[in-house]
Amino acid sequence: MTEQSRTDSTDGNKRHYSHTLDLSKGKVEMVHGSGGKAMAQLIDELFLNAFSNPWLDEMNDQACFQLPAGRVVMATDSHVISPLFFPGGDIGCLSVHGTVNDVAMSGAVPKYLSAGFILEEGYPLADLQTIVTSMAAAAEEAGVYIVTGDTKVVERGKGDGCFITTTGIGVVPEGVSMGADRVTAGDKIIVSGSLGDHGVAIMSLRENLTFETTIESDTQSLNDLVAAMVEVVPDIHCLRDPTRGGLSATLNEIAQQSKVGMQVYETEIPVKPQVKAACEFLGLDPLFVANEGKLVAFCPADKAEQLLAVMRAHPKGMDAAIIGDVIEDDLQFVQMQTAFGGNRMVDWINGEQLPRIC
Amino acid sequence: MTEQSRTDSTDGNKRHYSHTLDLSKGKVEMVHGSGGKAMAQLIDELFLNAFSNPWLDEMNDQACFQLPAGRVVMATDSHVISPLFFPGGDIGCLSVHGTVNDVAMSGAVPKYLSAGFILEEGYPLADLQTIVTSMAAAAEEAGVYIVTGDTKVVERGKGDGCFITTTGIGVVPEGVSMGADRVTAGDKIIVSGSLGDHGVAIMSLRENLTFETTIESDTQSLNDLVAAMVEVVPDIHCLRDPTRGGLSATLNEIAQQSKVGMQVYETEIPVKPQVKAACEFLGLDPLFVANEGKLVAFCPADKAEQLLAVMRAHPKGMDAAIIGDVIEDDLQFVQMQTAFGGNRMVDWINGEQLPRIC
Amino acid sequence: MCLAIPVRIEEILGDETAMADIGGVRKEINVALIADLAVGDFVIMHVGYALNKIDPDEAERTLALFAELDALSQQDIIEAAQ
Amino acid sequence: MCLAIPVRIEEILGDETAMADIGGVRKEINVALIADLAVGDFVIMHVGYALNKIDPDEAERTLALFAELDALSQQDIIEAAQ
Amino acid sequence: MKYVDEYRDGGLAREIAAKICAEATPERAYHFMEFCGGHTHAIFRYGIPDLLPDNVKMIHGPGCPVCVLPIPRLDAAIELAVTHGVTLCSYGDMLRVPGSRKRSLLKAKAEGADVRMVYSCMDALRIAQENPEKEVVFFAIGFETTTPPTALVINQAKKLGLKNFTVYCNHVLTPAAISNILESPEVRELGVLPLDGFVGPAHVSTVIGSQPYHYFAEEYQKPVVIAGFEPLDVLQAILMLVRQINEGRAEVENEFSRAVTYMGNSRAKQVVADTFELRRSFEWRGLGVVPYSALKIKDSLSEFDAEKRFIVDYRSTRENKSCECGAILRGVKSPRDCTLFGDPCTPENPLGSCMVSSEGACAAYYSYGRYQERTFATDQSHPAA
Amino acid sequence: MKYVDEYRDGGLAREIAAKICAEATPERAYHFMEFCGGHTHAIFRYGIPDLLPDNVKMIHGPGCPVCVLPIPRLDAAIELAVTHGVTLCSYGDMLRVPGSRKRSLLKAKAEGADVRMVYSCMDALRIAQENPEKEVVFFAIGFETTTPPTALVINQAKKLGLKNFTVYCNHVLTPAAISNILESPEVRELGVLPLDGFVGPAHVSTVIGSQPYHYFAEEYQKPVVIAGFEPLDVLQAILMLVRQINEGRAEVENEFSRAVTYMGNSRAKQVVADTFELRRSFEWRGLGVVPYSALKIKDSLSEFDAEKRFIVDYRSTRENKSCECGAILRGVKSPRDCTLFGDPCTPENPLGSCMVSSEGACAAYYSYGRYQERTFATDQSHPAA
Ligand code: SF4
Ligand code: SF4
Ligand SMILES: [Mg+2]
Ligand SMILES: [Mg+2]
Ligand SMILES: [Mg+2]
Ligand SMILES: [Mg+2]
Ligand SMILES: [Mg+2]
Ligand SMILES: [Mg+2]
Ligand SMILES: [Mg+2]
Ligand SMILES: [Mg+2]
Ligand SMILES: [Mg+2]
Ligand SMILES: [Mg+2]
Repeated sequence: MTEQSRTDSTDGNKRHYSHTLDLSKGKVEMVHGSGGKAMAQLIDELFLNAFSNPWLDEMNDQACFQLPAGRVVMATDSHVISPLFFPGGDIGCLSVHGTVNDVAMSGAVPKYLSAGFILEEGYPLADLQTIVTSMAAAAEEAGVYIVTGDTKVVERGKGDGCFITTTGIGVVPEGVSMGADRVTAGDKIIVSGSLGDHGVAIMSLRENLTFETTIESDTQSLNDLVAAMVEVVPDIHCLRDPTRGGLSATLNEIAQQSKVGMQVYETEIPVKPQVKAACEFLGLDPLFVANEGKLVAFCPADKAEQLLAVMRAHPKGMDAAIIGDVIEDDLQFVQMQTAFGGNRMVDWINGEQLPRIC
Repeated sequence: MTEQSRTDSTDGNKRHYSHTLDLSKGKVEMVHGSGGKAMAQLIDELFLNAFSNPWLDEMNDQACFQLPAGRVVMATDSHVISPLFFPGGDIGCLSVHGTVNDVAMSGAVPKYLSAGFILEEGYPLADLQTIVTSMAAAAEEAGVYIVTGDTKVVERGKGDGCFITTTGIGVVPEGVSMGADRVTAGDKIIVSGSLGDHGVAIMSLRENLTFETTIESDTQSLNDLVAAMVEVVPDIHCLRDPTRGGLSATLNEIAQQSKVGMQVYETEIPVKPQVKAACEFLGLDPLFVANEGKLVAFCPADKAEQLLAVMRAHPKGMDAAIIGDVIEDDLQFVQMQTAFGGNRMVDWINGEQLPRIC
Repeated sequence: MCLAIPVRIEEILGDETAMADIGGVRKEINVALIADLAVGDFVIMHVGYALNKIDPDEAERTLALFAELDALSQQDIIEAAQ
Repeated sequence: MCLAIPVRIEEILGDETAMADIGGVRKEINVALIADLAVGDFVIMHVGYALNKIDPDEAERTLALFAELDALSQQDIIEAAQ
Repeated sequence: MKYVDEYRDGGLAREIAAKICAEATPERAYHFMEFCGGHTHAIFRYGIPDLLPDNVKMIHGPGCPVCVLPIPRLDAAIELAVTHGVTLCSYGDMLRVPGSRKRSLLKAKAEGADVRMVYSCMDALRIAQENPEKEVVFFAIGFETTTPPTALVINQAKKLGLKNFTVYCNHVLTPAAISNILESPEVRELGVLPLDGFVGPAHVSTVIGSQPYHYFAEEYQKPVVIAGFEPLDVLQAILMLVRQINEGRAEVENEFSRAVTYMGNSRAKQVVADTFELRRSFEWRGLGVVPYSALKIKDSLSEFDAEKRFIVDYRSTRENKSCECGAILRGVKSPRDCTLFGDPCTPENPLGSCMVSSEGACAAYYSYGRYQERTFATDQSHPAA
Repeated sequence: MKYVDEYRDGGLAREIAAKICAEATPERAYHFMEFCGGHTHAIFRYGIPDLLPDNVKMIHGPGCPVCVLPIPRLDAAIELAVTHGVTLCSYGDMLRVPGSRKRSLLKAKAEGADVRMVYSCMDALRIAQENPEKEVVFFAIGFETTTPPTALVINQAKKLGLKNFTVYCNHVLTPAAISNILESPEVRELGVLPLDGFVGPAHVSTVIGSQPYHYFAEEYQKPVVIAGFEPLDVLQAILMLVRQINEGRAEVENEFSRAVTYMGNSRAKQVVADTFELRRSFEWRGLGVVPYSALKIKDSLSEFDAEKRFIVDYRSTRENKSCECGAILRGVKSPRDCTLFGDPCTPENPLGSCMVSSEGACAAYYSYGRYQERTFATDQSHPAA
């Protein structure tokens, strides 16, 4: 092969480039989204490298995989968190967890992910690599494959570093049928662990709040926890991860969709002391604060203790707790008995005065 | 029901809000992404309204549908086009076409879409509704359903009005097996119509280029065309939509993945006179300009005429043409015999000096 | 708006700033309005500023007031029951 | 950089601007450098400015030059074949 | 958390409540106004009305700085951001309050104005330092609690020689508002507003001390009990007020003695006196024009006064005429009396300021209190038990 | 398109090519320099070398304005954007040229500098009008073709009274560069660069006319044929040069008579003369310092001269020492002689300016010419036939 031909030579399936990407000092440039060789190189050296799997390696504009007949679940989340790196995680792993969890909340087993990147011109490639590496690790931990993707670059000032939209595909096991409208009076309400960690970890970084905590985001995938739960109690009525809007949004949404009321008990809701303290001085309610590694389960009362035991036996559900009851209520109110003894409503979060949290 | 309770009342599955969204003068506010009632209202009154289908109407954080056993295809595209509205389309229909086409390019039948919206604070709700309505119409035309989604709002100056990431799921018919590595010397190269329309339509709007054409973007879904093609010639080796980077990027990518060379003939490549003219004065090559409603097919030479006939009989392939041959070439070069008679390379597009085109 | 919270002074950082502990959360606050501040003092913090010290004896006394009432009310109940 | 293209003047819009047609594409261009411009004239456009008019007779003559060569070369070939 | 958790003990609460029930004479009604929105919030958040006998009623006072700001001054802040193009820094609650034509600072922000939410006035100062090319205005609202920090940043701006930082001062004074209520025809003549005593401010009093309230107790013969913002503080104060009434006393008592002294914080008072001077009069939403009820920046510091640097236009505006915020802030109506409450007025689409601030009576009612309007089992057993 | 398509006729091309083959004397070699990058580009894009006999060789000249700009002046433009914070408007090709330390305007943009690609200098003027708070600098490069538009916008800026618009002038002159090549030791003494004639500029000549070339033809006895940028124009010019050589003539002939007159465009020359004056000397990449080879803005218009408004620092810099751009621009080397060509130097990662501009010899070679280096079937039959 002549010298000049090296430029275009291939090494197995890998394309060869005359320069490797400058992953230490390089920046995202408009050309990385142009559809040309620079884009191909970014995809090859950054994304293919990190995510490599048989489906992605095909390098088609789509991935093709075999699924058994049955019910398939699809979920998507766009991630725009700021800052991109935070205690306990980054947008990379978060973008895997966020979608894996939405798939898992149907009781399904998540299998494949797609990832769409919207990068801002000037974003450091080194940071992008950290993000991509974190995604890869999160996918591996969750047992899912990132099989297809897309990369766009927007001009400086038209984006915010890196946005990631992931979509997940999963398969629902036989006998599982959950839904936000399947909750009935008499169900118990269970959370898988302490609330508010993610939102407080993010807020602690906000320029004009700046406080120090040892709280880390709880961002994690919950599909293994769900699999354990479903195995023992297949007839869970509903699962939901209380992300934006926190527990209050989740309870209110499901109350409306299932046309029920909810009664929860403040003393039973696990909240870490530092989260409580931060909420106290910021004037927030921990029930409104986002989580990224917790779930709320609604299950028949007679299965609640059994389910709780399974959850507590799992490392991602050690602090699980039964926090309340689903009740009949035409008005579909969510009420909370306070630690103080009174009863009050738990309304939807109102307003957005927080940093972007997912 | 007491007066105050009306606020929380439900009407069938629909939630009731004390004010309806101001779709004529309202703007996207941060609160529309907060996970609270304002977000629920945006989703209900804008997205659910436009996209309504049995899966989306379940209002879970994921959609659940039945698929037959077999090969399933998944594709994703993030859309960041600027401007959001352009001759022949807008980001809404484009975001459906872009992903439907990526699914279809495997030979699969696209079935379900997810949609992730990243909205910039201050974006007019009226424009958003136009976009969403256009998506709904495009989905209907393509026979796909938008079954799940996500909405995020970023602060003014951290986005660019509206970004949409769609992911599609499709099912591959028996006997179809395409891939970018399946192209072999001797295959014919066929395009489904004139090239460069989309990119030129977008460029004509660019502030500092400003020229007038009657060229409209070719944005359209190609799944029906593909279905017709696959029915007659199931053993098409590869399909690809020449979007960013244009025909040259597609040919070069596939040459490398299939380890072949390509020889195309300039006189056979359909390009509209206005597109040619615009490229001429901008110093561009039509082969580098993006398309959003065209495909390139690689098929065995003995099936080429049959395939061409099917394509020409379809309204989306009327101007289809055989433009070249796949040849053996260790260096995997793409060459073009010019109308002038010389032979030259068709390299990848180089640099990004164009507006964002998809 | 008048949201304020008792915080414990952990460290005096300068003329006007101190590190405060709030139930395990640490935050730098402005203490320019407080005379004779010492580590271990509790102050009421509002919008990042210490407004006043908390008097631990008075705090005890208020709790005792609740407790006294308690004792008193129990006595009442006993009396009423007689 | 010296990219320039022949365009046809469609309409004179003012002292210094005209609407030009470029193979069906219309573009407003600056014609301040051109004297005695008329609709129907062809000009060479560079970075949005007309640089000079195209002389249709000279254009014909150049094409004829190619053609003449053609005739000539055929004659050569005939001679060579004899 | 120390000094917090022990004041939220449910067991003690029930005992103090029992005491109130026992001591409140069934034959008479007790009407106490909690001046502060902080108390209003605590009362609803902890469900204190559930614990009180029917004849002990809490009246919500005007002590919510967000609620009492008149619309023309809010409009002026929006205009500063929109027309003058300044970077307007505001505490969070203020952002969503509807001004004229349903505009708000948050809507102005969505339309492109540079509006920033700050946690502290020092953040506004920092923004000014970091953006020397921008005019930064701090939208200062609040009672005596919030005034000393504003005074400190103005002095710090002077020390730093900042040329691009001003304060749009809307600080108001608690005693003037209490006077106004006690002097109002509703209280003095019409008797529409029965008012037997005051739960006095918590954090305001840490600054001004208990001394200013003695005038009210003596002049108007109304008992005042200064109370902390924790629920036990509130219950205890109510009990102390019931006792004063029963015993015919009208004194100032200090339940919040752990943070409030007779004279308050003299350093804080001094920096305020050095920085601000009394306005002859100031308009309050609900209360109308109240003489000597607000502060402005002293002339010697006028370079930091946004009202001096910018031409601020106060057009008179009409509030939504069905909104009862004014009457609610005077204590003569309750949110329930407003026909707009809950539909269409909600925290997502507030029609009045009282539905915005978490200390506003309407918001507190809406967010915590709606369910109380119907029968529900008060003796529900504990689920996890 | 009229005046385009008829000059790209493949049939005619083969006939002219046959003529060249027939008339070029096999015993001698013909070395012609096409001065312009536009010709270089056309030669590669249309595969003209395939059509020429082996003894007719084209030498690529320095007529690519992007290629000849010396690095210190590019660095200065980057500094204007980065250090002075101006809005720097540039024609597209210039954005990707590597300056010192691999910096480029595009990389500066990615790092936050306000760099705008413009299609026309009038866009830069418009940006200045629309952003009165910003300093807008137009990075003017180019030969006589591009100079008149720059002159027009400077005069328009004066008419509009713009205070925030300046031009960083790097306009250069074609005749000076031709002289320099003809005077170079490679041509005159060493004979390293055999040079039998010139294909003269197309669009430059529409402005300056054919008159200036007569000096070269006479003084240096080199034939010049001014040619259009279409492929038939180029072939015809080559044929005309071959004939001049064969006939021992050294004249100026005008193949591009449809657009080029003897005197050129007098209006354009006048506005240039009114706006610019000669620089005593100017550094060219490849050619070194060339006397009276460039223009600067006249003192009377100095308010629009970026070099007068900003302190522009020209640090001497070293180019990549293996990059042969300099020698290529002088015509003494070909891209093939550069060890960096193709690996690592590519259009995506250019190491020299000649790999950036589509008129640069390296880029033209790389993008269109690589395949020619190996044997391929020249008589492939048509596929669709
Ligand atoms: S409910 Fe709304 S409209 Fe009615 S008084 Fe309260 S704030 Fe005003
Ligand atoms: S190939 Fe690159 S390094 Fe070599 S001369 Fe050309 S531009 Fe310079
Ligand atoms: Mg989701
Ligand atoms: Mg999620
Ligand atoms: Mg979810
Ligand atoms: Mg894509
Ligand atoms: Mg940004
Ligand atoms: Mg795709
Ligand atoms: Mg696509
Ligand atoms: Mg594609
Ligand atoms: Mg979501
Ligand atoms: Mg923007």
